[in-house]
Amino acid sequence: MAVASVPHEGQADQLYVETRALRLQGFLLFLVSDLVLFSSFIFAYMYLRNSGQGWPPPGITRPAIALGGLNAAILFGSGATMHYALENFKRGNFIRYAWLLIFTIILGALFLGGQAIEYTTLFREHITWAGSGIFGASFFTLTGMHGFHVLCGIIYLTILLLQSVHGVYDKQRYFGLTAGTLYWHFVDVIWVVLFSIFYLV
Amino acid sequence: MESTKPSRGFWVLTAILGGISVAAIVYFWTTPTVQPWLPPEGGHPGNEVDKLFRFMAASAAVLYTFVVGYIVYFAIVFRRRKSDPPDALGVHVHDNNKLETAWTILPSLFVVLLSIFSVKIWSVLYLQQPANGLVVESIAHQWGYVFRYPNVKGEIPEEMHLPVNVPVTLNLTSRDVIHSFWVPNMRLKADMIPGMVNVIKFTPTRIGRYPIICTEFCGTLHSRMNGMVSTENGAIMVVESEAAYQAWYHRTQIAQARAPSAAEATEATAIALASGSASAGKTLFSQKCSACHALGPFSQRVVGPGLMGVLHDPSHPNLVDGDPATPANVAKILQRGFTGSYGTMPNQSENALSNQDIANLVAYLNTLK
Amino acid sequence: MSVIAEHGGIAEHIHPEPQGFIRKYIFSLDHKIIGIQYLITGMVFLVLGGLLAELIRIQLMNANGGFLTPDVYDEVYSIHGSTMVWLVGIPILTGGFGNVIMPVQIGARDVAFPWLNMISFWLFPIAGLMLFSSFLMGAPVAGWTEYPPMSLQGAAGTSMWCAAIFLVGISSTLTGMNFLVTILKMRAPGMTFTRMPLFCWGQFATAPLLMIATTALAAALAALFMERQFGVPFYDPTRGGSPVMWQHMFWFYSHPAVYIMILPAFGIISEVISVFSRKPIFGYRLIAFSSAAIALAGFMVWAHHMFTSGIAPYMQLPFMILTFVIAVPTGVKIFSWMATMWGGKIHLTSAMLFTIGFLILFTFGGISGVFLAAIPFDLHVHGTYFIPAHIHYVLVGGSVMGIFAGIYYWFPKITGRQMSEFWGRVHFVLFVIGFTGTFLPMHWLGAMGMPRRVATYDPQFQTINDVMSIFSFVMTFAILIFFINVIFSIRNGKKVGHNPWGARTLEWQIPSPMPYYNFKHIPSVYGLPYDFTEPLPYAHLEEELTDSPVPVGAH
Amino acid sequence: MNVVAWEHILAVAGGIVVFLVASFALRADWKTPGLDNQVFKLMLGLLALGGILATLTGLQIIGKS
Repeated sequence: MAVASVPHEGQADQLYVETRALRLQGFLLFLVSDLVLFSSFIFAYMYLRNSGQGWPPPGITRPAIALGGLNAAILFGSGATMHYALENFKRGNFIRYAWLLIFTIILGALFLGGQAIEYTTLFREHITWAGSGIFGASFFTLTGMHGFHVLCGIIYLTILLLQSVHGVYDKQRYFGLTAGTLYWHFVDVIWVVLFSIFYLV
Repeated sequence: MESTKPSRGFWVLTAILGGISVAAIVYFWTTPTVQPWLPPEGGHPGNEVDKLFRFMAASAAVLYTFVVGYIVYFAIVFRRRKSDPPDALGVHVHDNNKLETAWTILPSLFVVLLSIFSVKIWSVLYLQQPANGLVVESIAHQWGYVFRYPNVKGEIPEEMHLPVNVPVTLNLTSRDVIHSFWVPNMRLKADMIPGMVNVIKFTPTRIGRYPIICTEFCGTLHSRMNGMVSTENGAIMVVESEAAYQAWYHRTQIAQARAPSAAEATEATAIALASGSASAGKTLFSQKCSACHALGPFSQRVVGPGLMGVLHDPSHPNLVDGDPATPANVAKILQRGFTGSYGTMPNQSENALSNQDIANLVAYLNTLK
Repeated sequence: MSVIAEHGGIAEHIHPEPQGFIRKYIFSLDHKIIGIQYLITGMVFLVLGGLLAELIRIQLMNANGGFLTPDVYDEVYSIHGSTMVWLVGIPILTGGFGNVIMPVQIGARDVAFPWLNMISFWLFPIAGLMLFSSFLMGAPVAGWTEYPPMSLQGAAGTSMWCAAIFLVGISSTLTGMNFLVTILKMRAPGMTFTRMPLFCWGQFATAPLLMIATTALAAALAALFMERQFGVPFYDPTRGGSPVMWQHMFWFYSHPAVYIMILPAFGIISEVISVFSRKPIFGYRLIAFSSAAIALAGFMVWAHHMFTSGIAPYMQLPFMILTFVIAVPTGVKIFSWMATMWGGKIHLTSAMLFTIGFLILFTFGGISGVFLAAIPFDLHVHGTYFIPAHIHYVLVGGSVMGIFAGIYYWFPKITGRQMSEFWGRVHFVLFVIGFTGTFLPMHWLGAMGMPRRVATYDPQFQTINDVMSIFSFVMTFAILIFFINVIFSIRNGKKVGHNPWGARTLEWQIPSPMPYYNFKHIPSVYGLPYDFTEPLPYAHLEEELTDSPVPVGAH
Repeated sequence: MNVVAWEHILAVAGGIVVFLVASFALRADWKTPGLDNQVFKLMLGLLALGGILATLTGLQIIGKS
């Protein structure tokens, strides 16, 4: 019974492979529970919206669709850049990876900027979180929660960028980047849903 | 290894348990009332609920008798005895497909049976109640009930009178928090939720005084909304003969008419309603009314109740102030405003409405069916 | 051995045991210590919740009240319910037993994310303190369900309640994720899903419930908190919100929550009943899969709590029928356990007595659950004492009996000593008598017209309430005996070997108390752990009970 | 050209780019194994859908203000 007493070549890789599987599943489960959180609020929104007061409720103007569409395109675009950032990292193309990641972060920040403009416009029309009935409650809660996720994502990606500059990840071990990409895609995809239910229907 | 065949004792026990089960079935089948288990039954469809109760209680008794009987029997008969060697093992049976299939299929069949029976009673409760009859509204508040009757002005607190054998449609809502309306003798309950109207339909068939009980927690004095016939505390449903009911009704009508409500203090000028234009009223409605009133059924409350069919809804023959739903009375509310259980509405001057505006609005509301 | 080196992977790495008191016992990463922390904390809250229950029973000894003011009484039962569900039932059964036993039973050295595990645990006592601190600022009054608009009117403590339950929810979610990954990824070689002990199946079915349902509750709580603190309208009908929406979101969580509290107990029962009947569990597959079926169906029945809330009659029907359907897998389990007892050599130990008690009492609770599922009958008894009767039959008669069975059963594994069997039997007898006397009459009271959550009631019910209160003192006395037994046995209990019950699951094949690293070598598994006539279905366990040192290179 | 018109044009352009990129990435990744890649594929599919939505919004075919 000579148990793994001497760490040998490749054992560390074995360790990485196994912990990676654990961490990947754990991270996906985290995303699932986050999805449930969003779904619950979306259920609340749908429930209130269909409670027979008409939508938008009297006295409420919806946020402008033009800016909303542009903002959506920006966020979806950042998803595409993030995807290719990871692809390039996998292929060892570090410079292109870094630029794409920076570009992703900038697009994310732009999205938040667009969101801020949208909020200011609504505030100017006296549509607020607490003072505008169920529209204000559901719109600001859901988009605010999503915006908070984007903000966290920006911070997360910045940390990943700094880490990768310091050589934390290499071609064999880059689970952190995979997780970051998963998270960023998740935030994008949530916006597909939120965009549809708030701006399109 | 012992034999896997059941012993004689097992079959004797099964026979005994079967006997108890048959006794339980016979009891629940034939007992004239379910009195010791439920309060005296006072109306339809409470009697239907009792049928379901008999069925479920009999089935439960059978199932529970067998489960408990066998468990206790196994624990005694198959216990390890002092004489057994310390490492004695039980009969090693892992599976028995026939048995397992049987006890999956049998409960499934029972579930189907129970579903059919429950759905049948459910349809009696919800679908087969007569639509005509007396319409009463009850509004709960912290901490009590008030009742509105057709053509009786205002609200009658804590005592609900019903004629025997007349179908009743009860519209339930609340003024503040969630309450509930339960008359144990009628076996019926619905929550009274602010902003919503829940409906109970039933026919009292037995004269008597029945407690009305709130079963949703509603604040400090929730316990006070616990009608007790013995102490005359809380709200009571009085089911009486048609003659007694009519006498009470007329008495109440007169008594309530004499008590002027605060809204009546201001004298209203008569408005020529015939000149109203429904299309102008529609425009006006979207400007002045739609922020508080939905174009939905009465139960769809935004600030005030929904106004679809306000003049034509048979389940709401009364306006919020208790007067019958006529164009003149609607105009009266628009002139005077309203303060009461259903909220507060500004009066004519506060809403900046001209007499012609009111006529237009009434004409428009009359078109909503 | 090379087989294991390949399959065992990371499981072969043993970190040195931390030596400082704080790292070893307070902020431990060891699943066993964390599990014991959960058990102890849960027991503390059990005592607190039990004392609150006694306050309720004392108040109800007089129909006109007088012991507590109505407001204090409302606070007491609200915190009693919240404590028992969130600080006793769920943490003990998942965080407690799940942590101590589950990783060992699947042949792992720890859970997947030990740090996360520690954080999950520490959120729980913090949330408990927050919940009880709400008494200082006016505790919530609207019961553990906190229906708005009543909860919107409640005192400041209601917001504290939201925050506390939110924290417990995060703790549950993290535990669920952790256990799910552990069971999916860290089973020993050969430990397939059809060879996994049934307790692990219970945990496996519970973990997704913890993860998904709890998050939905978190959303509902966050909305309630925002409405109370910032005036964001979600539930207030006068501002466009909907109080019924809370009920949907709350019960979407809270119905699975009762399965969170019963599925692990099913697992404990399955283990105990097989070991003490000295025969294999009957119908292993059916028991395992019915747990999963119950968990899945548990997500689709929430509106059966809302038959009186004015949801459309046609919408009620599928919920009623699906609820009936859940009775089938539950019934199958009960029948399988009965068949396991048949033809056994039943050792009537304390653990087995509690298991038998579980079968008898839980079946009763299950049957009254079918009564409640039938819409017409539910319309009669909804919101009456029938409901507390039912929930106490399934949660005390079910979950708590399961917890007691588990403690008597695994106490030797955790401490190396056995609890007193004599006092265990006394505990059992008094507990069952007290329980039945307290909760059985509640069914009748509810059906006859006594609403729940009342501080005063119709005097015609006073005699029976007095009797119930006296029986509840008996129950409390039984629990006192249990605690004395536990505390006494930790120091003075009979020392027993590593496997006093002759059980066959993995945790009984290693020393008691379990060593820090669980297994010197990760075992391989060849079969089900329930067949007493076969040799143990494990390989590489030879050295576990010897004094040979832990492999040196392990780090 | 006012701001709104630019917003429309950018949304259309961005939407088309996103759709194309996501579709190409999806095609390139189509046969990759592994749990993470399955999730990526799902996400890319939804991202392509998002691109279509943004384009249609910019073209003022869908969307309400």
